[in-house]
Amino acid sequence: MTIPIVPKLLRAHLSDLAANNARIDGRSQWEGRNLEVEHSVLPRAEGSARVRMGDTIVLAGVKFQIMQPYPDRPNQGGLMCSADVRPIAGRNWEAGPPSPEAIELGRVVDRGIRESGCIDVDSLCIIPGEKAWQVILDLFAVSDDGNLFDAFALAGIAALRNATVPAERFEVGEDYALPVSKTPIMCSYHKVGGRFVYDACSREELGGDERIHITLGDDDNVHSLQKGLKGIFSAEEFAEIMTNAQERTKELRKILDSM
Amino acid sequence: MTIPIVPKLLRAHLSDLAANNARIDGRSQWEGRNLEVEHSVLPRAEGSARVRMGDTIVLAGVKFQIMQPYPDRPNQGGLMCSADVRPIAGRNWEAGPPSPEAIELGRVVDRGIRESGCIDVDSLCIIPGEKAWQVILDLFAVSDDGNLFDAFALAGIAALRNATVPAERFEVGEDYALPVSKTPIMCSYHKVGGRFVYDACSREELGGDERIHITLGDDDNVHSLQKGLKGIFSAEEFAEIMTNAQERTKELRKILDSM
Amino acid sequence: MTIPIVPKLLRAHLSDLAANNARIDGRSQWEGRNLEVEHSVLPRAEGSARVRMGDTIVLAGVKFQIMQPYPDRPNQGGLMCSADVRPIAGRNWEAGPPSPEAIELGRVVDRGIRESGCIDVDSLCIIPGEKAWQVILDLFAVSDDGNLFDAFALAGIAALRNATVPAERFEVGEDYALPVSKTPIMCSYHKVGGRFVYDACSREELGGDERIHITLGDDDNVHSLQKGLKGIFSAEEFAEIMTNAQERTKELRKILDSM
Amino acid sequence: MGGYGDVQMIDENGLRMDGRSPGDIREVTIETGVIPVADGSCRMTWGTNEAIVGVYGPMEAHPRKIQRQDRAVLDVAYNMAPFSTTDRIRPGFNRRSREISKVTKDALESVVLLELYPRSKIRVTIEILSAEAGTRCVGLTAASVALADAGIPMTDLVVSVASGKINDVVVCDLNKEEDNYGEADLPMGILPNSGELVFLQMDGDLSQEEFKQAWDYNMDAAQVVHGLMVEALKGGDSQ
Amino acid sequence: MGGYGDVQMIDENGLRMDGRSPGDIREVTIETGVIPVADGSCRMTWGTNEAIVGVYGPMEAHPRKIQRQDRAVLDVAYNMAPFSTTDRIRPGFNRRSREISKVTKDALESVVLLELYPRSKIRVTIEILSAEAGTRCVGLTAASVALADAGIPMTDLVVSVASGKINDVVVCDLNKEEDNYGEADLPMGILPNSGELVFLQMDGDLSQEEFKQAWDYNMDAAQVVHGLMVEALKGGDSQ
Amino acid sequence: MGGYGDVQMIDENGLRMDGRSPGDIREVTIETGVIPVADGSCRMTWGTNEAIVGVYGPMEAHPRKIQRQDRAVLDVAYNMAPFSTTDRIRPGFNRRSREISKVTKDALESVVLLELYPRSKIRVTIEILSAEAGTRCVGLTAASVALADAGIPMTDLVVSVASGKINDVVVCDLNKEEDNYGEADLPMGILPNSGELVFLQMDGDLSQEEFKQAWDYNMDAAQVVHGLMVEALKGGDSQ
Repeated sequence: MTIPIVPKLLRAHLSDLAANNARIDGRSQWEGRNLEVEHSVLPRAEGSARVRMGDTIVLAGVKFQIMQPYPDRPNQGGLMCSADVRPIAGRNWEAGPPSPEAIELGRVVDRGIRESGCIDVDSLCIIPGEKAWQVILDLFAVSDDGNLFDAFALAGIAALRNATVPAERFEVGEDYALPVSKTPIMCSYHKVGGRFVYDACSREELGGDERIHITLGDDDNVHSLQKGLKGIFSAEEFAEIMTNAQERTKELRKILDSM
Repeated sequence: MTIPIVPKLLRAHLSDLAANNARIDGRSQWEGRNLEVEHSVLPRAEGSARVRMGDTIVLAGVKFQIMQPYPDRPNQGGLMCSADVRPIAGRNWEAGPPSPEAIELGRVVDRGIRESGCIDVDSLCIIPGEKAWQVILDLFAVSDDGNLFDAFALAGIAALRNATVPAERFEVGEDYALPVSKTPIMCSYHKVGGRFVYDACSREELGGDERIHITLGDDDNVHSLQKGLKGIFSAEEFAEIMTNAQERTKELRKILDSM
Repeated sequence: MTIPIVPKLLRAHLSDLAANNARIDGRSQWEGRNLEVEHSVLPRAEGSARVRMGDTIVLAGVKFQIMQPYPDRPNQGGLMCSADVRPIAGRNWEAGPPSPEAIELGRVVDRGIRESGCIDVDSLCIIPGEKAWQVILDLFAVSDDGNLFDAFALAGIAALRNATVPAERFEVGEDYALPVSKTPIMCSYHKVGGRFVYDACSREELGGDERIHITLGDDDNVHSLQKGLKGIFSAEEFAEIMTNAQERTKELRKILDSM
Repeated sequence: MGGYGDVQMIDENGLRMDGRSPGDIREVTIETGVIPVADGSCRMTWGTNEAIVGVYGPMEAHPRKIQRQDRAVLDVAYNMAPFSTTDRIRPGFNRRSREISKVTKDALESVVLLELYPRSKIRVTIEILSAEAGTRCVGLTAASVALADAGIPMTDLVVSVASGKINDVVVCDLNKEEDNYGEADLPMGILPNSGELVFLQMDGDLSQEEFKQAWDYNMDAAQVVHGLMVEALKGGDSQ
Repeated sequence: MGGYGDVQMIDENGLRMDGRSPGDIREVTIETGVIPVADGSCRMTWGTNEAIVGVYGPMEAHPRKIQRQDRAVLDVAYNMAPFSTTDRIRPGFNRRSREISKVTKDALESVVLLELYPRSKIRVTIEILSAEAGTRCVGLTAASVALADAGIPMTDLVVSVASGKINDVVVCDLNKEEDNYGEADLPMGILPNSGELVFLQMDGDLSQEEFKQAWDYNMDAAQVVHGLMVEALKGGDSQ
Repeated sequence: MGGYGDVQMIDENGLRMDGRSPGDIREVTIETGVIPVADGSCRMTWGTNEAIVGVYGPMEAHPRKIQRQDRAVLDVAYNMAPFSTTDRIRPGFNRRSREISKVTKDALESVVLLELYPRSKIRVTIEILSAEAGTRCVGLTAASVALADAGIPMTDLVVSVASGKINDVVVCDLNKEEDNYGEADLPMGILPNSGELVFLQMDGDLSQEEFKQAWDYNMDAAQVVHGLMVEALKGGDSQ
């Protein structure tokens, strides 16, 4: 992606706001934007979800392929997670091979889902050593107004929970719901005006410093962490974020469970 | 390819000529350039042709490979058509991955030949489900003075009609002539100075607007159409071109048949 | 790699030195830099060597893979030689796809080793038509102060002579030393200040003209030659170089044999 | 085209498998302003096809070597999302998408008043989220709506429709099965006010008479879709 | 993380297979000035890991479009040599290496005084010659030594260490077997003087209590390694 | 080189399978002006080899960063057409072609008076249409004719010939079978007026005596081919 030059005025403005415990769009420090989650939005996908957080909109689609298990893991299928941010999502995203930013985005979201063990890869085996399901989760950004990380992660797990294994089409049995045993949730924090805030919008990202991404599981277990961008943070700052993430992930998990 | 800046003077000159029903190289509106077609010009190809239209020169070579048929079409071989315009052919063509212009060129020529059904892909089967012939038609530009489309298409069908299936070399029987049941012919028209002309030369391409490519079969059936470049045309203009293409394709087919 | 602009002053200085039969670092015309060769320097490689010639430092590592022999050579394994010069080795080397300079470097070193027949590819067969060893020699530049060619070639043959075939790990028998029946040695000459010198340093390369690379085998047989860069040389110049190479390769072979 | 084999797709009453008459098009819905961060956008469904288009610009054209002194450059990309088809599509370079991007660009350049914005760039990104035959037409049509939504001046909207042939019968707006087993496909890009064309492709096998019939179907369908486009741009979404 | 299965990696005395206690790190050696043609360099071994880092610059940043008016740009590449692992690594593009390059760059930019060198470039190349779990930590630590060796001003050195979990026990500095069968990995990049962080990743499964233990192990280990770094930079090599 | 096995390629009279004596070259034809739109061109057949070369320039060198203040840059590409060999060649990147392009460029730069055209570019494209051993020699020789045809000043033409060894006998100008089963190949690029060299490669196994014989064959053959080149450039095509 194009890295825009950060206007000094924006940074100064964000600092002033932070000094008054305020944010550029009127939210409080730990407040997220309006959230909408929808299921089954993509007719050709075996599972799908659409997440809107403020003006950030993303889609997630699940497809299945039949793969040959790796020789050393004859009873296991696979999970592949691919995140593509194409130029439609914002004026700074450009066509071409994936930028370091896009690669990091995809890998961080992938790890949060994969490491939680929410998909039991042993359950994806069809015929040991011969055939297994490969689950492919494709994340697609429609509109990037900041914090694509959390939107992708939420849409991703929602789409997996929505997915049907297309066994009939592949002539290997009857269709069934993909078993998803856990619900990992990512929360991202961005340092803006010298303090961390939850769910930064794009102007906060533009005038901010480092980001921290935390994925927690059903029992508050940590599944994935990532610090991105230039910046230094203290153990105390991190502890405060982690505490907030424990609350926030529970709220978001409830929203998914209620669907 | 490099897109040259179009000199306004050239456009004005072409408009003046058109107003007087004249063309920059003295031809009339529907007149093609001098045409030469030769067979068997490439010693390592199983079929080949060389076409010269004025100062535009192209080669076509046919090679064969053995492929495994696709599971859903166990009795079919394949036809692949690849058009490469390398820097040898003109100062505006550059090395590197194929430009959008080169991709369009290859695909339009490919469709004209493929959609005519001139190669019966069922006849390419050797052992159902196991072995079939893949016919590879490679088009190569030697000198680009305009209208590579028609030159490629003509060289392509001529090379196919000239091809021998190398069954002996692959140890699957005796060599035989590749069956080519139809003779699709492409005619291309370029809007120059406000009106369409047949077989534009490179200066007409440079100072012209949109192009239309028409591929007709033995019974005047339409097999492929393509409008290229910026420009607007009317139903009446198209009807006039289509009428001309019906005449011209018959003449060109006769030339091939007489060889 | 970035091609630095050659300062005219450097060329003039090198000419003056040559006129006085001197070199920029005090060596005589046919004198090489201090040489160190070490074995078994890479813990994860099956054979390895480190060569230091003055401030030029390179590594060579040997790995093995199991391949299926080519249908027309069912009793043969393979040898692959890959030379990568990454940006760590000097400020003019850049990341990205291999430059023409890096490609030439790898191919010239590869030919010298391959063409000597020092690795008997028939001895690499495990099960005829099914399994054979592929020997992969990776050359890696740590510090480029000139003449990577000779350093790579020497490290390469030293690493091969140091290699153990990891048959146990691949469960196809017991480990054994890779048989290396010959010891090809490359000597490179660079025209600097109008005359050829042996083992040019980077400043001599920068201000010099053409290079000649000669690989000789145990009986002075010629296995590989390459002239690189712009420049013209005479039969007499070449004869002088060839004579020197016959002496020098013997000295270097002795060093390897004494290890 | 796939060639037809023995699949019967027109019933004894002359109706198609989805109940349409030969000249009917599938259901079309159009929505604008669907990408909050874009300067203009459009979501269009057409049968089970779904396309979204985002328009950014006019904005600075960089690197400078792509700038044109006398007009804006139009950057058009057509892409199919990985989950848009039954078999997943691998992201990356694709000759088909490159060609469709080029002919779509050629069509849009014919109507956008590029000379109003010298040295700038207008970027149009077409994403197919769900594909069911005719995606290039849906993409081009939606792109012209998104450009209008962005306030970019054009001489006319572009309406793109394809007719084709199944079981030797010419029909309008092929659906997926018809496209798989059909014998020809004729997509056109039509200026609804003048009936002129900015886009034309065709492959398959059509006699001169069949070709004329397919052409006429496209012309008529363009008027229908044009009505929906105007309505969507006026205010409320059109369905 | 690989998940643990039945592999027992802690004995009845609480010791690990290589004899270490849970909080112990492997042997570390540090050497500077190992690349004669570079402006700064470092060779670091850590267990069977071996990394070399070369620093070039500050030098002219070209092409000009990458220049920044107010600071130097830092170009960081992490790469694994083909012979660095049991199975040879094919050279070329690799998403894992790209991500590690990016987070390493993010960490180093947090300490290098880039604003002292406007319009210039500093290039840091990290090459893993031998890999045995924890290469990103070794690479980042060695890079900060190489930058110091090149005389580039920094607010502090960066020490990177990873702790993890095996057989439900939190341990410091996983070796290869522990990494293969372990249940979590928490690499951190620590400023030894302030205890602040510039780098943090984690994957696997750690309870909040386990996470705290792993964090503390890393903090303690950072002090140990920092001592060796200072010694290596002062003069004689450290081992 | 392929190594010889049991294939006997020299008969009892010392003649080769195609009837040539050891020092003979295959039939050569040269034609200029074969690409109407190019500034200079050459078509050369040599046995069953066929190469065409197109020269464009001197022309503007862009982007500007490739310009040299004191001379022209020479852009040389060698490529084998897909239909030039028994098994079709897939288009695209190829290390062999890149290396041949580079050494051909190095050879031509040694004779072209580049300093006459500062800041400009001369582009030389060599296409092998039919390959039968020795294509790099045919390409380099034809390129020097095409440059002369374009009127680019050179200090001398370049003639390139390869000798080799089959069945332990040194022979000139290997054909395809000889190349497949031969034991060595020595291509040289010779300035016919001075006998100096601008191009030299070799692979295989030659004793010092064999090497001397191969060298001499190349020198003699270069004079023969040079005669044909001069004739072709003078006027009528040479065959």
